[in-house]
Amino acid sequence: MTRMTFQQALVAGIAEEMRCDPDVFVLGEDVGLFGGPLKSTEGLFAEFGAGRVIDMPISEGTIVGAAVGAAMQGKRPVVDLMFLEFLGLVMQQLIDAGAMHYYSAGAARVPLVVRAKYGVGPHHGHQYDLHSWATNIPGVKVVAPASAEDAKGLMKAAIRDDNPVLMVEHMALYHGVRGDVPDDPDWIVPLGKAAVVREGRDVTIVASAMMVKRAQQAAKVLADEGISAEVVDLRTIAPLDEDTVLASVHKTGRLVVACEAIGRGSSANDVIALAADRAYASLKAPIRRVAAPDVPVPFHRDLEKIYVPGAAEIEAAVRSTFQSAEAAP
Amino acid sequence: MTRMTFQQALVAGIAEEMRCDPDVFVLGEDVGLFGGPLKSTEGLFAEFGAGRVIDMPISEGTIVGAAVGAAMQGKRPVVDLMFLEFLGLVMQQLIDAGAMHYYSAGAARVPLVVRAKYGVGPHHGHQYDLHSWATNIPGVKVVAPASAEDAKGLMKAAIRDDNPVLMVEHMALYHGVRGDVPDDPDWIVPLGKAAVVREGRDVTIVASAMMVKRAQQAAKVLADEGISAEVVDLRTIAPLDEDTVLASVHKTGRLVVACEAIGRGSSANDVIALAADRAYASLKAPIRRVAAPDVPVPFHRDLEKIYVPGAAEIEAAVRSTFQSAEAAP
Amino acid sequence: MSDGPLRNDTSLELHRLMVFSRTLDRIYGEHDGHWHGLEGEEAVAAGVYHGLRPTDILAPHYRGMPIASYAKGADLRRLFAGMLAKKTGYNRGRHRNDICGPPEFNLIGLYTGSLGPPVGYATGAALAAKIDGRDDIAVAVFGDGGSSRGDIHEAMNLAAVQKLGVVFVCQNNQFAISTPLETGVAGSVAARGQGFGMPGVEVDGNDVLAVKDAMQTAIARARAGEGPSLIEAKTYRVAGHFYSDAEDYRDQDVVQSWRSRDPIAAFAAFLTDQGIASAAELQAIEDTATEQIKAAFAAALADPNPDEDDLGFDTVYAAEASA
Amino acid sequence: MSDGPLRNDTSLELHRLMVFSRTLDRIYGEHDGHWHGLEGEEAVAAGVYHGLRPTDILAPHYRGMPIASYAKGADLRRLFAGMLAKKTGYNRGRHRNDICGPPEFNLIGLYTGSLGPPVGYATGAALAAKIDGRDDIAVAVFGDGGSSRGDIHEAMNLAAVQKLGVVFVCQNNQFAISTPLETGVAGSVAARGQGFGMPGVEVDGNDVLAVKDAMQTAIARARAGEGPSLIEAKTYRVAGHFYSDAEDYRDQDVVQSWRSRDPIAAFAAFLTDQGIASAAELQAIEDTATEQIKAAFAAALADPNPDEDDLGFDTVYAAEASA
Ligand SMILES: Cc1ncc(C[n+]2csc(CCOP(=O)(O)OP(=O)(O)O)c2C)c(N)n1
Ligand SMILES: Cc1ncc(C[n+]2csc(CCOP(=O)(O)OP(=O)(O)O)c2C)c(N)n1
Ligand SMILES: [Mg+2]
Ligand SMILES: [Mg+2]
Repeated sequence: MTRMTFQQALVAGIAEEMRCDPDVFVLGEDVGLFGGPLKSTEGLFAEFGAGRVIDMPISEGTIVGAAVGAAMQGKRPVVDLMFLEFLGLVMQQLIDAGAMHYYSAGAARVPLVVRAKYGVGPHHGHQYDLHSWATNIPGVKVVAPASAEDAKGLMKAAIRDDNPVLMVEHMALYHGVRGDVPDDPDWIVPLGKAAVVREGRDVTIVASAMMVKRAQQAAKVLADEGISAEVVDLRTIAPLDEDTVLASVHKTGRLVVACEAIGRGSSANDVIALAADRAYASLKAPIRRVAAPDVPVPFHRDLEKIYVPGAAEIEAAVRSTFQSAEAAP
Repeated sequence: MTRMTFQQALVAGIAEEMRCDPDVFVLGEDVGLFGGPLKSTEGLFAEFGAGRVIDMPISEGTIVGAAVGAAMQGKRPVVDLMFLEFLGLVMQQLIDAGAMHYYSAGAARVPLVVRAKYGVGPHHGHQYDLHSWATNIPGVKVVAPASAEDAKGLMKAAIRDDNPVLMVEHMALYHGVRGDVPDDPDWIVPLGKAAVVREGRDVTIVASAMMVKRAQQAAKVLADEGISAEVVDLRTIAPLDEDTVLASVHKTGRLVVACEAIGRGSSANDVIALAADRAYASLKAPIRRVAAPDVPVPFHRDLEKIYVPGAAEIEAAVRSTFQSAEAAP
Repeated sequence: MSDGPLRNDTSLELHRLMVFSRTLDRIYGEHDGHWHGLEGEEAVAAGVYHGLRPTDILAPHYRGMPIASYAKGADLRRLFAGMLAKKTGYNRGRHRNDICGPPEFNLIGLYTGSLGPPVGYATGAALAAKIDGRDDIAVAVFGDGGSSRGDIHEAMNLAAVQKLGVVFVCQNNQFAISTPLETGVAGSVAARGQGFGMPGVEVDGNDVLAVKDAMQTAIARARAGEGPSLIEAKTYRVAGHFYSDAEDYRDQDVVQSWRSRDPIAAFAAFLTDQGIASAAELQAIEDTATEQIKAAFAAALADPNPDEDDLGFDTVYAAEASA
Repeated sequence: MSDGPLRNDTSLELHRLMVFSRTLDRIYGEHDGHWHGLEGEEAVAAGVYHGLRPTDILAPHYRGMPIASYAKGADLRRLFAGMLAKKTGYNRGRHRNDICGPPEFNLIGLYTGSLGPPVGYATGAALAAKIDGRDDIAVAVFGDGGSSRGDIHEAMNLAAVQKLGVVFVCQNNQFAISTPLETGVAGSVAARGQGFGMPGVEVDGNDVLAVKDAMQTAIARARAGEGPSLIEAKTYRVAGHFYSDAEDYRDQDVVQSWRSRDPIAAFAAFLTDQGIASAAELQAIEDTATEQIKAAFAAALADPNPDEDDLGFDTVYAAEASA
């Protein structure tokens, strides 16, 4: 175990995979000597050189496109897209990449990781959480670590995965979160598996990335009120770990889903649709969604604070599921 | 009233708005002399000339971008994007356009319509239904007519709207559907209002575009079985007409949501999230989603048929909400 | 007709490819009114697609995808099956070989219908070759219409700064559906090469040897690690955008004048004039083409449709890490 | 120092803009370590942003957005308030004037952070002017880094085929964050003009009169309906990418050599040499700049933060059709 930040864990995961697989390489804007935006590739250039850590011109579609083409040739590119706000520039490449394996009847594989930073936090810019778009692309996986350990383990799994993976990295976690991270190069955190990060009996809170922290804070406060909340960290947002989500909702009978993206069209709704269908009989209360309003992220810190759903909103949503007068017509 | 096809109704709506507002103009690939893909702009070039029906080079991002810039100057551009499959090329422009009014504290307006053809049908190509991405963009509206009347009325409303509107046009409706369409140039179908296209007591089927037809077919079959299904045609997918959806679910107590997009990340989940929260107390059964599997649209007609949810799948989903043994843990 | 340092057998192979393309086009076009024919543009296809290595990467223009796939080694019957969405196609009916060649042959096609991005994929394949120290190259082809997509700009810039072995080819047939060159393309595609730090040449796209010559120069440069090149092959779309196109947007006299410059007829004349082949030999090529293509098409037509086995709804994700 | 047919008062205005920019930069940069300073590049900003009509459309480079906004008529205090996200800013704290100028002045900025698309928006504004029969023009500015985005290619092509009144300007400061010109830009941006059928010129971006001259030629062409032009103004980013950039990726000797070519000092010397202004007059300009900017900044700093009133979560959609 080594204690490191979320950012260090991401880089450590990439470095380990680069050491054991010569096909893994990194590309993106300012990933080389500069060390990547927010130090997202720090140290990789020094260790692996310009041949495997490649600075790119500002042309996001073609950076991801080039990575897709390289992946079709058997390489395992890791793209640093800088910010998730640039996802709109690469959607075409992702939808093509997601279709290749199926459309070619298995002949093509696209082992590709696209990393993207986002989220309201200290960086104060490029906050948009657009990951939900990618969940609506067949063949693409979407991963969102919430801890240093998962940052490393999921990164390693994403690099080993033979499919295009969008890995979203919340900037408030980057240098703020530390954790003990396994050193064994064979260890990974498998894609497609959620984690129950806090056990509870009365209500399930499903979250990912930064929202996991807030859900945990909320769960602590709720515990003092006598409400036992279970917190599920999705880790992989697509494809969803349906079993873990359903098992929890079957147990608790209540569901609150938290996400930082705007609610409309967000991946939170997938979780809700799953539960409203397949856990209906277990439900004792309305399913609540805690999400940002359908508004562009405002800039001033005070507005941002109102905009981003926090622990208090999660608490309120949970409490509301224990009020019986709800939602009568 | 004039009887016309869905495609003719779309064009008639544009032509009327062009006649009464000189700021309205059309741009896109092959919209001029050629008359647009699938005749989507037929006759407009002859009537309004090259100055207002403008052929564009193949550069979708910049076509929509130019429309955004023209809209900021007070014009009311109608972009023909050809196919919704090209949405991935213009997402950045849509997200910018959606933010402009809010971010400028009201100084900017972007009265823009982006039309896009899609859907499994006779055209047999460019089928992807990607509209759900746009629902996750703040400030953008998403509209999907299902009848000739709505095609005209919604098109006129979209052109008059001061916001960016994505209008998705299902190709199976294009030349196949006919209807009586009002001639009064002042008549519109307002955005943001769903329509109850069939009244029922036992179950609500929410659908849009081509799925409305299938839902109606299903409702007919179900009626013979003694199940009275109400069919809600969303017409505007974002922002959602929450009141109409909720009123119907409160009445019927059952909900099936049908969409042609892949289920994961689709706008169908917004409807489900709404009902699972605010109509929970009225629900008598699990909410069912009838959607395409999370798979790229397959090409062969036989595979396509299995892929696209049809009336039979909607019927089965409805029936399943009347089975009591459902979804127990 | 230019005559570069090409051996006679290469000339015959080029001719054969053109004839195959024309024959395939006619037979398939009769079957499918939405077929995007290559008639009149075969010299570009043959000159560009002939003679690549199996390990070279090719992102062909969508128009001419089957002949590109055939030139790369794909089987004609399976290609037809792929166009007909049969079970026996390379993609088991899930996708279409008319716009997407089988990746088994290092072909890159359209996985959705968007023109432009495949040029980036080809550039990335060349990046892979560079990282691996291979002298395999990538050929990326686009139309005059497609040349307006920002992807082309980005890919040329990236290939040039990274000195990647890419040959960019614009198959300029002077129309994009109904949009003529003048309102689609500003300046000149070939002239853009210089702006992106690479040689940019315009060649007569109806002269197969001129195209082949330009390709050989560009390929040599690419294999030598000297970087990308841009070739604009000027030709004309004598056919409609697709087979049943009404074509009421253009002057039929111009079409006729280009028909009279038919690249296959011209090359046939050249081959006989130069004594490279006799009329009988050329006839034999044509007969073989007709025979093979008819047989392949008939076989593909008779092949079974895909069934539940081919659906593969659970195979969207590649199953396991290969590492 | 080139000397075009500019009147003396224009020269003084250009100088004043440069001095304002430098002063604003210093004062704001001390306040915010993430500030993207324009130091050393002021001649490009002044030469490009000076003298546009209120009805001309300007999509400035993100670096230099406040001085562009000021040149277009925006109020300094409100601009600072916009950078500080105060209630009194043009956007009520909802967005940032450091990358987005107020559209009230026909400015187009970044509404999300993506470089490239605003060049398309400016092109569309020029299309609107053409449709309306106005001779207002659009100026679209991007960096050497931003020049690699496909948006630029698409916008240049569109502007040229449609003969739109757009002036494209590349503010080439030879770096994109840490990426030097050589690995970011292939060939030459100016040379791309020809490929897109428009004049493309390279000018010394540290010579404000050279920039202004090139702009005047391009603007005249645009107003006359003759189409777009491309100007590459070559300068150097002597500051870090942002104020607190460690800058360990480049040679400080090169930075120093460019510092010695400071455009403001050079122009000051020119103005006094030519007898256009005395040292005292120049000092007065500087003093006024310092005074006005300090006052505006202090006032903005003291302005209130936005509150619930400014949230406007229900104003994302423009309320009613204006028709
Ligand atoms: C990005 C994109 N935009 C539009 C289309 C629709 N489309 C298909 S073919 C075509 C014309 C292409 O013209 P060109 O590149 O010159 O090729 P040609 O058909 O002339 O061979 C268009 C516009 C597309 N497939 N992709
Ligand atoms: C599309 C896009 N990609 C990447 C970025 C991140 N980014 C912000 S500034 C910058 C460098 C821009 O370089 P250049 O255009 O030369 O402008 P300069 O900073 O040198 O003035 C980058 C990469 C962005 N804002 N938008
Ligand atoms: Mg063409
Ligand atoms: Mg720069």
